[in-house]
Amino acid sequence: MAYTVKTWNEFKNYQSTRYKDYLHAPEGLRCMGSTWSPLAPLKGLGEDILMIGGEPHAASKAGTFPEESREDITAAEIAGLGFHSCSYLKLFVGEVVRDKIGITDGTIKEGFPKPDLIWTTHLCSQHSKWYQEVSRRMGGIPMYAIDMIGGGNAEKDPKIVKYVCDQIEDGIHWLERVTGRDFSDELFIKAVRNEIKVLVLWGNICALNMHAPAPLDERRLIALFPPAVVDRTTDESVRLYEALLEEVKHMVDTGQSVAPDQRFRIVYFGIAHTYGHPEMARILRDVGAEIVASVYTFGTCGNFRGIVNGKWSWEPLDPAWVDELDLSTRRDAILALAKIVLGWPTWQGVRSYWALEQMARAMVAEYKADGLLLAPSRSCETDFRNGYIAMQRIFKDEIPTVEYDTDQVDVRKMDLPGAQRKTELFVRLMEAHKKGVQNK
Amino acid sequence: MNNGKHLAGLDAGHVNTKAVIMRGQEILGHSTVPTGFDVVGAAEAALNQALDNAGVSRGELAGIVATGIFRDMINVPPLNVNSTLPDYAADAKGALFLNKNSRTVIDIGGNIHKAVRYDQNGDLLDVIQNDKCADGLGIFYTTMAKALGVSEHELSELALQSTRKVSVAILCAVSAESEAIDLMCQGVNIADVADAIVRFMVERVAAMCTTLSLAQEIVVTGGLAKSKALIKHLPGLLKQDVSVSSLPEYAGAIGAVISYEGGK
Amino acid sequence: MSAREYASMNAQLDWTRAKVIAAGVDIGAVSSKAVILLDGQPYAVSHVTTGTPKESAFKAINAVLAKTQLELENIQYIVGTGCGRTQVPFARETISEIACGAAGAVHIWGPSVRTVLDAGGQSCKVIHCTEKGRATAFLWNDKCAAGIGRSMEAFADLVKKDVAEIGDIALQSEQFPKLSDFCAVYAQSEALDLIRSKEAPERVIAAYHYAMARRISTLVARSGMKKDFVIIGGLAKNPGITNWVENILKVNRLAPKSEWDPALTAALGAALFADAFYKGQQTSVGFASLGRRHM
Amino acid sequence: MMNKGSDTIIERFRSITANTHEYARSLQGKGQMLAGYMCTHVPEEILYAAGIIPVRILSSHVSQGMTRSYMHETYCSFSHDCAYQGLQHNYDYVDLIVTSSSCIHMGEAFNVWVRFAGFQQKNFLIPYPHIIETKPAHGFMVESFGEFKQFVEKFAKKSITDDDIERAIKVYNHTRRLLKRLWGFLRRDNPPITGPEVAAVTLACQVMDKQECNQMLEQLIQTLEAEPHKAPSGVRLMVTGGACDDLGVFDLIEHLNYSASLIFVDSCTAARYFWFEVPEDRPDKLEAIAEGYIGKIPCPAKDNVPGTGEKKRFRFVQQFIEDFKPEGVVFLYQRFCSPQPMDVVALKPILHNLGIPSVELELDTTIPITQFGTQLEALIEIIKGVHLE
Repeated sequence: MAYTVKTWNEFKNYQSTRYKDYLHAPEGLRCMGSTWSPLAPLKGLGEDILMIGGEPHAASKAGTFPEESREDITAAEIAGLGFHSCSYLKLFVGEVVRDKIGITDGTIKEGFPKPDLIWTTHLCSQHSKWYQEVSRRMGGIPMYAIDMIGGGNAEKDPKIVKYVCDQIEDGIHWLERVTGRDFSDELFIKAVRNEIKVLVLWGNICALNMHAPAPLDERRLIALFPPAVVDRTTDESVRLYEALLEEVKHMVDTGQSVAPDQRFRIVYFGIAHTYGHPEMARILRDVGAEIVASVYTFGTCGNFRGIVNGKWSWEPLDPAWVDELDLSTRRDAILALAKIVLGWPTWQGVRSYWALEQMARAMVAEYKADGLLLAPSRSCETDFRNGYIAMQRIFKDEIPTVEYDTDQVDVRKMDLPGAQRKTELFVRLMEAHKKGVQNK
Repeated sequence: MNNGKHLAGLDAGHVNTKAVIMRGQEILGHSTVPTGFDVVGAAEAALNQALDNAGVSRGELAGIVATGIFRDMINVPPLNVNSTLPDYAADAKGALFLNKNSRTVIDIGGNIHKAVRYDQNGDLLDVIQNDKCADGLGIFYTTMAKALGVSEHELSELALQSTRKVSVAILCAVSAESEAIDLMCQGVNIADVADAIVRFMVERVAAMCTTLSLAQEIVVTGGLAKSKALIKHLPGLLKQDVSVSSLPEYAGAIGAVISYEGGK
Repeated sequence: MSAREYASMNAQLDWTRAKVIAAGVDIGAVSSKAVILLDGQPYAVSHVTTGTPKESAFKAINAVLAKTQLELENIQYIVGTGCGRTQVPFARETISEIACGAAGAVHIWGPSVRTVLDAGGQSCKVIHCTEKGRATAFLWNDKCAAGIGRSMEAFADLVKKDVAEIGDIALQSEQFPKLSDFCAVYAQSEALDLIRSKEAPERVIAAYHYAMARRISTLVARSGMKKDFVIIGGLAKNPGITNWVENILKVNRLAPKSEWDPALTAALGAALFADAFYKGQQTSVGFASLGRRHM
Repeated sequence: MMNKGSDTIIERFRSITANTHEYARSLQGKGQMLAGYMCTHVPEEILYAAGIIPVRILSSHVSQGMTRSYMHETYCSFSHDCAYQGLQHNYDYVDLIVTSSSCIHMGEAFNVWVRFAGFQQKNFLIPYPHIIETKPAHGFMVESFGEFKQFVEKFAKKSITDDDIERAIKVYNHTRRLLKRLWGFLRRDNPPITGPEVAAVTLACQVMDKQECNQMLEQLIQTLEAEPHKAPSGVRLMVTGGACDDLGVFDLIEHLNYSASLIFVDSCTAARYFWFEVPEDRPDKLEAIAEGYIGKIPCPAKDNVPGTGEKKRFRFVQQFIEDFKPEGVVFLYQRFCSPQPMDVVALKPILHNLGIPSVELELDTTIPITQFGTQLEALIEIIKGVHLE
């Protein structure tokens, strides 16, 4: 009997509310940028901060308005953007070009509200160019991009941590200059603790999937992590995830799952796409194969132990540790924030293939996987494409592994026929492997 | 196996539908028909032609097994297919039948190519299929033969006569075609263009294969296995010997027959 | 795109009376064309399938000569264009198919033409031009959008239809599934997969045409659409493509002229240049400014 | 025109680009240690100070498919081709391979070398800022270069003194000044050297021992100063874009049916390689190097001025247009490159306002000579205003 998550609607509303506020609030400071950034500094500017994030917005737009999204991407290409550029980027710029924006509550607003400022990060080669283009098209919105360097174990490399801290510190001065507001350390520090708390809580929720049956599947994980991505600095987001953690713990204690039939446990590397292509999710579900762990849903806005004496661990961090963190000064808070953000798994593999390989190895072992599914996204330059082909080489002899092309939101680049064929193969391989193991 | 019985194997592929008629180990007849939209009609036609070719009447058939990408579509009356099996499984069984010592089959078809490793029973051990940009190699081969104004066989013969190594972009059929035409427009010798076309294809296939640990012996099947020029390059790229099975395009259909009633 | 071969001539004209006999030869990736002008008046044309460029150049010019009493040496000036233009041994000069396409289009459709879509066998170009037929800007297809014209032939073979009729079949369906409009290989692969999901043939053919038309339309829009708009090149004869391009771009192209096969436009442009070059040579003015490098 | 003194020197440079392996091995023969590098953000001075000659990894332009099972097909052909050089063991003679974190695609090529081509034990990735116009970036670079220096010292079993670095800085600055002077010739109406020749020389410099390179450059520049000018130049074309070590593209520009002259190349294999200097005689050498490299024309993957989001590279491009007076611009970049198109879209309006027509050429492993030729000739026809009557 499949379990139904109770807190579900609250999660959906949280995201819609944030976007509605950005679109319609009469007052407030509108901030745009990758929510794959340290967000708390924005909150130091006041309690009227309205945010629209790049990746989660593009992803949810594609989920809510598939046809519109196709038009957005085409509009961006007509406007001259590269045919091979990031499709999140193109969808977003396409909305700016068409000057209309659609959000998760199913509404489309004519007129894309200009942000007062852009606060973002730079990780892959086009990450901050995204907002340079948006800024240019909107007539020169002031923007500040933080260079996240990337590289495995970055949060434990003092020079990288210092570099990011210095940038955040300069960024705070810039925020004060560009908004003419005074920066409140009190609000900032509170936001930092919330931000870290949510990231740690999400890590704990994901880690519960180590149990058999795994309480959550990829589809539910995708539905449940937006608040953490959209705005993880609020008291409400902390409350949501505390409640969810309790609920999922209860599921584990009572042996329940949203998808109880788990003959095959799959570890997934790639940006979510099966929810957009139910036909493929079905191929897996029909044989009781479920994605129980994925670097995308776990690692985009969740933190884990990371590299401990040379080996990656997906063990979660203790939420109590967050409450004990000493955040008495602004610099303390910046330091804690920089470390947690640099620790995001989805950043480890950018410019450090070995970290990506370690994460996959650890995930396969810790989640007792029967198969490894690699789904590089054709227009993504981070952990959702880099190194995947090499990974297939490396893992194929160790565990049933298939790789097929997807794209985060550009359906034209998703290899649907091939993906279906290969998903069928994947199932046969896992069956053959199980038989082989039993025969031995 | 299935001692005296007359059995038919149908392999309904993206581009062609293949049929074989067998009795025991003996291949009595075979036939290929372009698939097109009327998948069932093509299967019917292929089956009947193969029966004629074998001198066997429909009534004498003890059973039909279907494989290929469209296998489920032809699993309908009037064909009364007894059972179906996936293409890669059929390729393995067929390749093993055609070469008892084979443990890997590289199948290069009209729209997709794949490599399958299997055990002494022809049971699946590992498999890999082409990436998206490498789709449609077989169709590309036909198109290029047309563009060069030669038959597919002649394209292969031309390539074998090439004396100068020229290159085309390797990514996909679209780029390769565009650059092959560009070479023609530069006045490059047509044989060298043909060789570049063939090298592009075999490089893509070989690259895919190296992801798999290939077990000897390696058999090449599928329509493109008939291109001598293409096969010529394969051992060098894989750094392994390969052999082309007899009736390479029928490996799948034969494999289907072999697996009749679980291959008993 | 139709690879059918033909040649024709205008019996009203008499070349023995002509002061200037000029010709243009367009060696395209899929088909080669020749146009002969008598004092600027269209006299004879030919349209043949391209093999190797050199052969095709002779094939095209011989086809057109065969229609007339002309000998090659009677032609005073020949300009080559198209991707095989450097392989035309008897051409005095070459001009890019961009300039020729613009010049030819304005000659056929008149000075109101501003945007020319040249949808050929191997490449698609969008050309912007002045009322005098001077190209002012152009956009060449990106690599992933190459070969759309030829892919139509391959696709027709796959679905066992005649390439000449396939465009009309495409227009028989209002509703059809969306295929990848990013690249011909993806679209082809997805189209084949539609067969598995038992889509009706005409819907699959419609879907393929729509995808290719959308890809082409993106290029046109990217280059900036200015009216009047015309479509030349082989695909201009595929109603499935042209109707959808018009529909997607929300613009009506100027209707094809019954007397001109749109595939001949660049060859005509080349012939017009040949005519002008010859006259310029006589009056020793005009094209000195071109700064040609003769090696 | 033939057998001019300059031609023989240029030939020498060209032969080095054509036979980089032969040249590099000859250095090794003289007991030189060699380091292959994959990105122009590698502070070569530090290697050079340790007596190691940095040799830029170049591609071979022979199409091949084998890298498709090591790297995703959506990485640019340059990165695939460079990865292939490793897999083919064409560079097995280099003592180590170095790159700095920059463009994701080349990073993948580097990873292939490290994982699959035998460089697991002899490689170094220099963490390098991806937004270089900040104070924090400077500090980070100093630390990062310091770690690189330690690695090099350990690897070469030789401590690097400040004097060693200062010497290297001066040698490299000298190369940069000479190259600037060489490109300066192309500002003239009918220069004594052609753009493709300058591009070839510049590429050669990236694989050469800078001392030898400097001597040859000095000779070349002297002879050119003395030489009669070449044939009147044609339409002035400037190239801007990404890595391109295929000189065939540049030669093509000067072998069209119309006479055209390549007068500038803004790319990391040309101007962006040397268009900066490292401050000399500073007390802290690493700080000096960091300052110098921050002054580079930014790679589009690293170009974002915090606070405004300005692209600093555009200032340079506009300056080059002013100085070298191109009549047309060729956007030349690798297919699948992500940062370049994001700049092209923003540069086009700037060119439009200057009334300079442009064309976009997508680079792949091989050059479609006819298609590129047609587009370039069409561009020239547009510049020349070719039309009837």
